[in-house]
Amino acid sequence: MSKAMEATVSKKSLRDNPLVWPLAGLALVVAFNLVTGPEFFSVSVRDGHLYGNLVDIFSQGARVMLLALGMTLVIATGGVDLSVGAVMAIGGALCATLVTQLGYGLYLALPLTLLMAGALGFFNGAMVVAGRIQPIIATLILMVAGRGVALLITDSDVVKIQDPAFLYLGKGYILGVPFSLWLVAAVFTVMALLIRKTALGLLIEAVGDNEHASRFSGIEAGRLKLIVYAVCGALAGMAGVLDAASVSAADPMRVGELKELDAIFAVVIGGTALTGGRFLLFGSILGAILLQALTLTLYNAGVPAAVAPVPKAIVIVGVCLLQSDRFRKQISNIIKIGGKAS
Amino acid sequence: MKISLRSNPLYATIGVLASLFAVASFSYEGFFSLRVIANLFTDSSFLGVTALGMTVVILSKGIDLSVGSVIGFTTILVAYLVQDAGVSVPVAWGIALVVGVLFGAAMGALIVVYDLPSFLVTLGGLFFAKGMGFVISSSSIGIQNEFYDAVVGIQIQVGPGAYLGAGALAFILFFVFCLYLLKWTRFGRYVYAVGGNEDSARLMGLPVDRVKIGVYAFNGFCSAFAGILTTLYMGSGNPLTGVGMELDAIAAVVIGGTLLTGGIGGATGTLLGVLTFAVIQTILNFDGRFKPAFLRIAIAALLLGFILTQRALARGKE
Amino acid sequence: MSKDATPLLKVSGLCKRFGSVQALSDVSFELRAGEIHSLLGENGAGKSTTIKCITGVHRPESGTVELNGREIAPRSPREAELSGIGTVYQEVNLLPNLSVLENIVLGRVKTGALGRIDWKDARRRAKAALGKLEMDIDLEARLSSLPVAMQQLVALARALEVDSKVLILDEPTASLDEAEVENLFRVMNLLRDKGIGIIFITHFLDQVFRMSDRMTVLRNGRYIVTRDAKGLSKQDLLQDMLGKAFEEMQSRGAALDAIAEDRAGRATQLQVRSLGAPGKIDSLELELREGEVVGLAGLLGSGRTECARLIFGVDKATAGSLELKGKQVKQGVPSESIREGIMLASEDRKAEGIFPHLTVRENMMIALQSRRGALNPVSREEQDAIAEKYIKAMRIKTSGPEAKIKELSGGNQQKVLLARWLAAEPKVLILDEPTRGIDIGARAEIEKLIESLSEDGLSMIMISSEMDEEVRCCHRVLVLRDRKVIGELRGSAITESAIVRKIADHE
Amino acid sequence: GGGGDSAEKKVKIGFAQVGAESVWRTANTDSMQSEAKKRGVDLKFSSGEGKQENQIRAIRSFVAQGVDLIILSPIVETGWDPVLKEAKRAGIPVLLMDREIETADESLYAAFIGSDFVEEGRLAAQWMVENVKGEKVNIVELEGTPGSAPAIDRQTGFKEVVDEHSRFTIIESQSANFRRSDGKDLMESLLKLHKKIDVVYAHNDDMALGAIQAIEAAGLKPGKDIVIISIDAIKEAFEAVVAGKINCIVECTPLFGPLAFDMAEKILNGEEYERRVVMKDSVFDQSNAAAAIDSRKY
Ligand SMILES: Nc1ncnc2c1ncn2[C@@H]1O[C@H](COP(=O)(O)OP(=O)(O)OP(=O)(O)O)[C@@H](O)[C@H]1O
Ligand SMILES: Nc1ncnc2c1ncn2[C@@H]1O[C@H](COP(=O)(O)OP(=O)(O)OP(=O)(O)O)[C@@H](O)[C@H]1O
Ligand SMILES: [Mg+2]
Ligand SMILES: [Mg+2]
Repeated sequence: MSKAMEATVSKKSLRDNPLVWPLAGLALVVAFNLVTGPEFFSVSVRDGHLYGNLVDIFSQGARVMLLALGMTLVIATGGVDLSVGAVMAIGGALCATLVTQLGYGLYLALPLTLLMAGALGFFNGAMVVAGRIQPIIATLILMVAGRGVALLITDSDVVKIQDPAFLYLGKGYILGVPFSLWLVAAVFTVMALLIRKTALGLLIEAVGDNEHASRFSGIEAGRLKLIVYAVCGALAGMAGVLDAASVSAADPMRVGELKELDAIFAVVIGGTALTGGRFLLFGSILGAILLQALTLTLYNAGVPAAVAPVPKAIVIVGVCLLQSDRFRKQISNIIKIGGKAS
Repeated sequence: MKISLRSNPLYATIGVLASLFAVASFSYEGFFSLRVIANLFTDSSFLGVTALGMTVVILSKGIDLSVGSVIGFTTILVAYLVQDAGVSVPVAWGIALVVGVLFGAAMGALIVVYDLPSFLVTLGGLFFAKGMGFVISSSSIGIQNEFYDAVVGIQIQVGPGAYLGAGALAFILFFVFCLYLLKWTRFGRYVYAVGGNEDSARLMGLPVDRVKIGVYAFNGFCSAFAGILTTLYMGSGNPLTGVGMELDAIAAVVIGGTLLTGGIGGATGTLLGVLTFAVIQTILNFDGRFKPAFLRIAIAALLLGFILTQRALARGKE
Repeated sequence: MSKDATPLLKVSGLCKRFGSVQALSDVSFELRAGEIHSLLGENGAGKSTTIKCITGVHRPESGTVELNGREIAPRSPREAELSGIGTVYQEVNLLPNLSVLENIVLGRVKTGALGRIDWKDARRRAKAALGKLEMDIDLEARLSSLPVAMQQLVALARALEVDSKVLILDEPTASLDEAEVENLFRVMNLLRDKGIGIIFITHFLDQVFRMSDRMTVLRNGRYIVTRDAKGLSKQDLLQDMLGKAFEEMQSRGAALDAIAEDRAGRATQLQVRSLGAPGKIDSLELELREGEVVGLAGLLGSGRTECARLIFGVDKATAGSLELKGKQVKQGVPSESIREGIMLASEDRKAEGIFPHLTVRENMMIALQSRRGALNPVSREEQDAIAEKYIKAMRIKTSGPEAKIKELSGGNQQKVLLARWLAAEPKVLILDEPTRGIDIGARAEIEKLIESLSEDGLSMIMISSEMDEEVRCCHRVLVLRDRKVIGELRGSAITESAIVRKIADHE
Repeated sequence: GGGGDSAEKKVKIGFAQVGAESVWRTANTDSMQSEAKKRGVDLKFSSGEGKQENQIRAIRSFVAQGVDLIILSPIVETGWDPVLKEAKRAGIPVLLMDREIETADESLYAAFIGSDFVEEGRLAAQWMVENVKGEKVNIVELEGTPGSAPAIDRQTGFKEVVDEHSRFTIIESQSANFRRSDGKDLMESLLKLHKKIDVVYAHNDDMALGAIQAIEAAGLKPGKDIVIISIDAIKEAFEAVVAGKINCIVECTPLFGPLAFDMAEKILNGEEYERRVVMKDSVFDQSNAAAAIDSRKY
């Protein structure tokens, strides 16, 4: 009997596994490319490192992946962080200014930058926790101000980066694989370990599920939120540094513009509910990959840039639909009927 | 008769708004005038209409990110119809409003029927409407039309040099309509009910699904209406219009005391929130000393100050 | 059973499944006009689900519902209401953000020109509905400003407002005090006399016997039997419900004196010194010994819950202090209290208790986890052991430890929450309405549990609206009135009449 | 009209700027603000954040403040009539800067100074026609933000010339939003999509600088294997020209300050002035960039 139960459990868990749906979306994008241009998948070795669209998906998607990882935690606590794009700009600007203008070594500039970005995230958290301001509004403030701060840091200039160590962050390869990918993998591993090997993940989920009850269960929701917002800020700062490194310049005006939407999109596509509670770090990574694959596909298909948002919308809503029980039931009914008819 | 708790946050908003206005009046020459006050309404007519629609959505515990794009789409649609397709203005407006309602209803249906998060569906709506706007035309289309000129020419003088234009009048009338809708009609009360607790509303036998679809359809109408007001304000259509407006609208609604968790708040607060936004912008224009970098920081600082004061006042009252 | 008249409501062969849980299988019963028909069964037996299938909240897989001989298949509560079935659901399902008035009439208001709601008419009708309950509540008050009991009455007023032929009450008395229950019963009798059929669900057997004409017993989602109330013995009924013979907890009477004496001689566990906060409670003094169970008794609103919240620290005290084992405890920080071992099982399980989307297992171990600190995780083996232990010990009806707690019936959720606190190994456990919504079998088990925990040295503060429970469980009872302790009873002197006398006599 | 006007008769000018979307724009703002300071003009600055409605609002508030003159850098060409009429009614002259507007009533503004984006596109194309050899030249165009005036005009001018020469084909034209990282990302995929790309034409330097990095990462030499042409001519682009990574930049100067205030003074003093002044955009390539680079400040 217990075996039978196990069987039903595992069967159920496959269908209910939220990772299935971003994967399905990804499969769709892959299928589209297989039909329209299989060269999309060709990966070769050039100058001793891997070269091809598949590599680009990861190296270009690294920034959104970092943002999405932090955003996942924030959303899990029932919040949202709109300021990540602006914090990216600050991160890039600060690190570049420290290295280029003030002559700091990267080993010093990078930790300082991350600290600062973390502090900004902490400020968001403090407004949510202590100020009891709704997260959208609390982080909207930094979203507006952040770009101004970045402009101040660079004196409204684009800072050019020549420091080889700095550039390595964006352009280096280890074992033929882009450094940024290693970085994301490392961040993901550390976070996943911290969250699943300790009880942090569960506590975050509890706070997001029922904050009031979490207080009665002795969870310090405030402190958790502060940590989570700070982490999100620091990761956004790191994403900004990566962005600067990959184009050899920190542009306070345009870096991270609208990236907050991408990050939120990646998180939710990845199966984390916007209402908080259960979250899936790996799902968010998949969501970011889907997003980047979609962008590249649109480039490749030569879809006019102005119209590109339309297919993007269709994918967003499509993946949403796949996640909906009702829709799945309808589809399977249609398939059943079709099966019976034939 | 005791004062209802409900209006407490409003007092705070009114207080802060009034003091902001007072300080600015002392600091800037020519600030304290009927003209500036009238301008507040004219300048925020389209943001106001959008924010009113957003209020209804947020009251029902939803969110609609598509409003900015729908506004942009509407402006270019109207401009195209009037200017390039030779459709008469009222018909063009009618088409735009119908399209807005249908678009909103379609998003609402997706949200309700498939139980999808409103954030994502309307994010999809944002991208879709944005892309479709560019499909009509990627550059702005100016509207040269007698009917338009006539409508723009409607102005009610409320003081020396102070006029309420057609947009402002439409905004004020629409505000009154929303007040009525939310306080006096079944739909309005059901919106509060759904926002308060959807499950309960269902158990109480309220037509939750229809209300929710109605909310998004209504907001689609508001966006299209705001788009039309924008064409009046700018005399042109442009797919780029309205970018980021969704956040302004949400901010105005929340500043006005409506909770993002649904069920609490209302149109009056939103009017105050919109005016606050307009006052902050006017102050910055009157001051005009900021470098672009400081400008953003100044806006944020003013917003922060406003929200914190409002919080403090509201808490003091508790 | 006489089969001459067509029944008012006829339910036949209802089946309902939730995922892997078969909540109902073949449930049938008949409700006659002018009778009160109780629906009985343990937690999770399927009572609420049956109701929800009748009123269109859930669609049953099979089975029919006939009203006056005509089959109805309501697709929503609204349709059920229109066909003449008024319902008060188990969880108070109202709208906290709206006024009392709207909670009573919303969905049925008349509108005039321009869709304008006729508030005047609505007010009149709401007044009339409250009048039936002989209640006078400020119609404009926001519902969330009322205590749960009042909200319950508002829900009732709402169900009475339509001219229903069938009235369904799912555990309406769970949070009412005696006077309010009497009031409700009076109304129920009145309605019965008018020929309305009432389906009544409650775990209070006294109330069942007092009010019902007939009763139907469900067990594990199955129909067991329908009996006439006349001449039925309590033992027989319990046998039907539990499927086995039932042994009732006896009041320990004189034996209690010895226990109370013993506890009074033990070391002090918790010392509460003039704890108070304005508008909450006046200067509370309490000395709790090891293994002692102290009850807080009083009427609704007398401040019992406030005491509990202050001691636990979810509310900040403005005066006074707490000492646990002679060591000062920081008041006002729940996480600190839990770490020290002071815990509160709150009376509001929906808002302050459950994490709806987390599993039963996680809901059980979360307090233990936060006691240990986030970086010191409770191992999975330990978690599974905890879950297994308490599911078995408390006979929690769930598809397994990995079910989401929101899928459990109300009473079973309550049991999971109790398990949460026990798993965290408290030194002082405050139980606020621990048996609210719990079936009689489990209630007896919980009482036994309290006794054995007390023997193991756990100190407890117990709040229960059912005085007999406090009488059976407590070694000492503090009687509260108007947010003040006005007296104390000890050992065998604790009787219902003694408590009531204390409350009444105090000048 | 309050108290302080007798003490100081400072000229009050309102400046409705597009926003702060690029280095070019901030340089433009700086130029205006520092020039105003030098001349003791009370400059009311307003940033439109890329939204026409904000600019209209700013102009209306300038009118309410009773400024002496309004300088406007319009975000789009159409839709200015109503608000400019309001300014006219209040007797405040309007000076258009940087971009022109489309209107039936020329009297709504006093004068225009600025650049001609279409001409910039033409210049870029002409340089290409003269300098790029080959029978079949494949061009990739990196567009600016869809719908923005410079993106539209720079495409129009460029295409106009290219269409006259059959050996040139634009094989790909996509938007990288004037952004450096988007330019890089886009170029990375285009390099994989097309085997033969001869010329990259970017609507601004940022996108070109991004594209260069993508080209280098693909193991090619920008400026040699692929000809790079861009518009704006910020300092960094000059350096890239000197380094041989960009072949040609078309200058679009943001330093309107001195000229704009000269013009404003003339208008206010009722002196004669030229109604339309178009800045002469120069073209820089390896031959003349090095000489000019030191004079670049932004
Ligand atoms: N929405 C749901 N999803 C999954 N399972 C459910 C759901 N609602 C009820 N159940 C299951 O159906 C069974 C019957 O539950 P029901 O609520 O009818 O019990 P009940 O007799 O009312 O118990 P109680 O006295 O505790 O309220 C339980 O096992 C419960 O876990
Ligand atoms: N009849 C009433 N009208 C309005 N408010 C009331 C009424 N009765 C109680 N309250 C409020 O409800 C709250 C309930 O008090 P509290 O929970 O301390 O009482 P209790 O003795 O624990 O009652 P319960 O039996 O509900 O647990 C108090 O804040 C009190 O002010
Ligand atoms: Mg039940
Ligand atoms: Mg209580």
